[in-house]
Amino acid sequence: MTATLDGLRADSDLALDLYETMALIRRFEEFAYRAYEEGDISGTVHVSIGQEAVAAGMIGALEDRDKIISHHRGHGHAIARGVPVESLMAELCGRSSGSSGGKGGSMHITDIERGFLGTMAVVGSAVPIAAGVALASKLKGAGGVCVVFFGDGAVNQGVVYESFNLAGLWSLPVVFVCENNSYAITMPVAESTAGPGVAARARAFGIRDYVVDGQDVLEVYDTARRAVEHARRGEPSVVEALTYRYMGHSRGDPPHGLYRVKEEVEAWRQRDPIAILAARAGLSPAAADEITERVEAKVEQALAYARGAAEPGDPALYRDIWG
Amino acid sequence: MTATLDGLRADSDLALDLYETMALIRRFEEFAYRAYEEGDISGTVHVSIGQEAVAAGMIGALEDRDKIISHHRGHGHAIARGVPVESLMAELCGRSSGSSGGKGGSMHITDIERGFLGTMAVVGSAVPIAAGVALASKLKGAGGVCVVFFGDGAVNQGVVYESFNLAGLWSLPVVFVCENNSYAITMPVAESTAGPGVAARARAFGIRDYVVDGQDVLEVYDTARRAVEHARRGEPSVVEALTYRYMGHSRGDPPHGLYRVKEEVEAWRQRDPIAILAARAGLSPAAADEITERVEAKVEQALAYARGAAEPGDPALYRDIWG
Amino acid sequence: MIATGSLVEEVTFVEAVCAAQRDAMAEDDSIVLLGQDIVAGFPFGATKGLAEAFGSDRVLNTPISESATMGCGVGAAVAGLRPVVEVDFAGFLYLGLDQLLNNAAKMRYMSSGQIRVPLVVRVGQGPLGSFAAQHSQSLHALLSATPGMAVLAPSDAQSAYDCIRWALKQQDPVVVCEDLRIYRAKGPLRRSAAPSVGARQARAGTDATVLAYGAGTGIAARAADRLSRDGVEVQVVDLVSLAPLDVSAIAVAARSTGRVVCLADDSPFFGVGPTIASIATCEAWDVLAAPVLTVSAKPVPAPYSERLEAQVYPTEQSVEVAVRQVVDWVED
Amino acid sequence: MIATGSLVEEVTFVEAVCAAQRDAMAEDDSIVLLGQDIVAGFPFGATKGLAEAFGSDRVLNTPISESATMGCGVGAAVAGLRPVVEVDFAGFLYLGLDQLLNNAAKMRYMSSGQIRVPLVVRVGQGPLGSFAAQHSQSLHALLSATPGMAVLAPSDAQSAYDCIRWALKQQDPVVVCEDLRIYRAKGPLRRSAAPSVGARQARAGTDATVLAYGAGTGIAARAADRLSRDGVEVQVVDLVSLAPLDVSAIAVAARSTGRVVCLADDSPFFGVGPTIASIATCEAWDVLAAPVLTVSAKPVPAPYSERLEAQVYPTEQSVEVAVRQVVDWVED
Ligand SMILES: Cc1ncc(C[n+]2csc(CCOP(=O)(O)OP(=O)(O)O)c2C)c(N)n1
Ligand SMILES: Cc1ncc(C[n+]2csc(CCOP(=O)(O)OP(=O)(O)O)c2C)c(N)n1
Ligand SMILES: [Mg+2]
Ligand SMILES: [Mg+2]
Repeated sequence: MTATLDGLRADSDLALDLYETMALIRRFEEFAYRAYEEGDISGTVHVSIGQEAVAAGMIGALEDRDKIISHHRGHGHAIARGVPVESLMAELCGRSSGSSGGKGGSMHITDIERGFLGTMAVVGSAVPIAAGVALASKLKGAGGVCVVFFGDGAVNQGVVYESFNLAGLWSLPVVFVCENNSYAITMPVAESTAGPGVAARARAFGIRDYVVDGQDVLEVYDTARRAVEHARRGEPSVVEALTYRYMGHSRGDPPHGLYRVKEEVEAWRQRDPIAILAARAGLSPAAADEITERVEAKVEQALAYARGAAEPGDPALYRDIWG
Repeated sequence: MTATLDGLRADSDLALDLYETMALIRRFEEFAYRAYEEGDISGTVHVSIGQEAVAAGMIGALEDRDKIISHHRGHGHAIARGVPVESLMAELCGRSSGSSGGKGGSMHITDIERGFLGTMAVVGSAVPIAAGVALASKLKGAGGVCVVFFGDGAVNQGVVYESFNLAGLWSLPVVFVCENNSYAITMPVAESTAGPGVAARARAFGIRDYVVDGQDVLEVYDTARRAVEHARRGEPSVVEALTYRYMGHSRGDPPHGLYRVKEEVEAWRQRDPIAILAARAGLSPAAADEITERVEAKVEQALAYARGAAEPGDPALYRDIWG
Repeated sequence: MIATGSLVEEVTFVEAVCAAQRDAMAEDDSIVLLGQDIVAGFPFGATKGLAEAFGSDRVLNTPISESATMGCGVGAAVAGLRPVVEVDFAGFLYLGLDQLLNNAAKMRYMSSGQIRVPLVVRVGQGPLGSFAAQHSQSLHALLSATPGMAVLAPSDAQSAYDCIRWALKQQDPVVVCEDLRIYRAKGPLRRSAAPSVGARQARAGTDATVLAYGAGTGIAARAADRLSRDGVEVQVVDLVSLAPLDVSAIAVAARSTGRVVCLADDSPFFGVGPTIASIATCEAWDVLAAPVLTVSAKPVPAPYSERLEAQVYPTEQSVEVAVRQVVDWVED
Repeated sequence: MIATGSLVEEVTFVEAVCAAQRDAMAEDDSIVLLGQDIVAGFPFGATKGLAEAFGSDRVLNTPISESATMGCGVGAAVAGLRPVVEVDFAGFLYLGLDQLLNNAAKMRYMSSGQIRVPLVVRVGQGPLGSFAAQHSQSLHALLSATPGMAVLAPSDAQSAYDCIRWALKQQDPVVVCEDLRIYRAKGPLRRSAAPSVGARQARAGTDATVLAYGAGTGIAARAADRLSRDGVEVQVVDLVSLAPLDVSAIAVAARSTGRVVCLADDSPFFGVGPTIASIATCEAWDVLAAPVLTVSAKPVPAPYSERLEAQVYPTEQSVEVAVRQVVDWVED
């Protein structure tokens, strides 16, 4: 647990694990995107292609007793936590065997057994819930940490600062992860966020802050370990991971043209987290290919499974409301 | 306009003005408190006795075109802006000739002619309104600044930071004045506010910050001038004025005993803003007495007027709702 | 632990609220309280002495951050505590509605039952007397319109105690609407650990039915006493629970007299009254001898002036007038 | 400037929303728009091209700060602008309710008329199709229950245009509830600078009356067409304005047939339906041939599953069933 970043780079089991997680997220979302276009998925989907290192690195550093809450762009977090891609894809397809029984969809993924407490679609709204989960952990002496993911757009919701303040006041075991993918829909960070950014803001609310290259999964993992360790001791923090979404904001949106140029997207694609890890960890092309094929098969199978699964029956409409 | 603080101290007209304003606020609230106890005023009253220098100094530095918004503890701000004590007392007594026609009361004072846009009783809720008023001023090129007052308790309402962010992003002509009187009802600042405080928080949101001794009216005035001048040029700021309320939170609450000790109150009373100004500006006892008598007569007359004034007639119930 | 069951005490509504929390906390370690100034028991005494009794881990003063406080309550509930979030005036509750209505009320459904949110929210409702528009609001209807929550409106000390004890045994969110006007009203209290909270007949009568809740129950009962002097016997039903609504209790009560008045505290437009009235009308249609009338507050923001405010809310007189109207109704 | 008055175009609802803002902005310099991604016209095109036409001082992209954005709208309105705040989904509106309901709706009253708040809020309502519980809500009732605001629910492109033009001429807050389901529905549009927005008869009929608003008007009209094939002629009244409610229009419509169905989009408990139904019942009591029925949404959080969601909201069929019920009603 005290390995240095260099030590981590030399840990090939870790690298293989993280690689597989990222590859699985990537393939899952590529398939999901296509499945949306083909009409298997309704509503909307927000994919995190390009951001996989944040999910894999942060969640890779957690223990079983830890909890996770996420937001509208949450497939990657669920997959990194081990939510089976079958039940995830089934959820996106609105099936009763989906992770939320088909009643949540892409924006509301829950897997209580894995400590994946849900994804909230109202921007910023998950953040205070994490403070509450951490409060429960603290008062029960359970030792668990709660990690909550949100975007750069969420950093202008006031409740985020109210939550930082509570975390600081009460020394809550919580890590607030800002996935700064440079845009909130069409709004670049500079047009939405005054001042030096969320990390400096966190400091002003009395909690720790980390800024990390979100395309380097080992760096994310390393930071996550430290942040989580501190949180477990009652020192909450913000981790700001600098990253980028390759695709449009949600299904159907153009990846570039309206609010950013193609060149910018291309430049970020040069810093692809999956390729970076392969290079840094010295993964052989053969090993990489083997993983890619394996996860592709998994996702294909998940989609086939989801397509064949049953939709919720009528009684589900009135189930699980109250009492 | 470019006088130094020392220069200000030598300006006896200014000192007399500020002295009279503070004395008038003090007497008004002493009378109001008693009038509440005697049943002339219903609901509740929050007095700012001990905090007069913040109102007098900040508002003394404003021009006619500037606007003010305040909160539940707002009598002092209204008086400093020149709202006649008759109409203010009449409002507290629920009279139709009160500044809000008897429909607002102590917590909802408005005097549109004097740019006193209202006091909001929901903690923190006035703050974004000030940003909006400043936006209007900016877009209309009117040159006016908006000043909003709130307490140390309000600095944990998220909307305050959303507002700082808007002010910073859009370079709004607004000054956010935090009247840090050390407590929010029973909560000392240290138990409600993590980190270094609202001034540091403001910096993290990209706006200027000032911390000022709220018991020294000339220091407040001097800071106000600078903050307002910057705001007029599109550089918003927070001014945190360190002060103290001598009385309980609202009518009936004990001044000490439950959450603070008598000695603390006494120590602050040694730093009384009215006495400090008299000393610093070398005001003669005779001059001070003359002012005290004058404002006392004014307030007495205001109360007599309010007692005799008419309550709103039935049609007022349905007036001014919509359309 | 305090003996429950047998002893009858005379307490105020707010003392009953405090006692309910105290008794429940003594029984259930997972209950924690979150709110402003609750360690000191400010402003109304609803938590007086609880910090001393249960320690500062279980009675948490919060900053003035209604939104995060509510969200923190949601998260703590999700993770196995039973938080009680106190909101002193309904007007402040707007700040917590995203957390309450988007999250607490929907997480169980959106997760197909994986998540449960045993959150209790106590919120002061209605006027306190010249507190003006922002501090004098009744939000029962908007809360009750949201599927996924129970909404209770106790009418006296006993009912307040029972509602809170009951709420603290549920697995899903419960909002207890505490009418500020009756906070100081005294009544008998018998403490029971497992009370039920259904609609109940507060007064028997055969000439007309008044359907009420919260402070309205007492108003209706007093109006009924006045009417009784003139020989008009009014049944008063205290609904207690607005969500879920006991439709069959409304039906039985409405059908038993065929003349019905619904009493509510909020606007006649989209307030509580019309829903109760519609249900009563449909359920008793064939036996109704008069249209179901609703007595509501005037649709105005609450004015500060005592004189004006006195005209806003239903009174014994306005209930009496409405009852006479349905009793004297003659179909042409 | 675009010619108004004569030309009839065929546009979608959301194009009409955009056109109304464009035409109003061209006439009135004080109108500014505030909202997320509105410079790009995201997500629905309601502001497409307006930043290009009027500049970035009048079309302001906001951060995701619903509360401060609404408060900023309030302040700007108080200080002489006419802000339009866009909220894409009703579920996000909770975040702005303190500003909207505590401040915008009450400041005029609390100041006895010194303050006016000509704020227009445009909010997407209802389901968009498998957007799940947080994104599929209808908050008309809670908005309309608050004195101090007008609440409009346009039913088609023309009505959307008229409502927004009208709203931008008022001196007090107006919320325009835009039904997301009909955003892409096309209809004729005749641009008029000074439209009125009262209740209107959308279809004539003598056998029964359906009272509807928003997307419900179209549903009711289609149900009426189906019923007409069987010889049942249904009058459809589009209420358009939920606050203020046109009580006399409801009375006239209800009395003209004596058989009434109210169509609403939200919960049968404390949603819009019961208020309309209560008014219709009381106003038409002596001529009612059947109880006034309400067709509402199912009282459930919106499920993601298409299959389940299809069962939640009123349809032509459910309206048809209710109309047949009142038409065939026999008193015993
Ligand atoms: C309170 C709220 N306002 C607006 C939206 C609409 N919306 C959905 S995602 C999004 C952008 C979020 O940006 P960011 O937080 O950076 O996350 P990203 O989408 O980039 O992952 C917006 C505005 C919402 N869901 N909730
Ligand atoms: C949103 C909200 N929550 C709670 C309250 C109740 N309340 C009224 S004043 C107050 C304390 C405010 O403290 P501070 O901001 O420091 O101002 P001060 O009273 O010290 O002047 C509280 C909690 C309120 N009015 N609004
Ligand atoms: Mg982003
Ligand atoms: Mg204070």
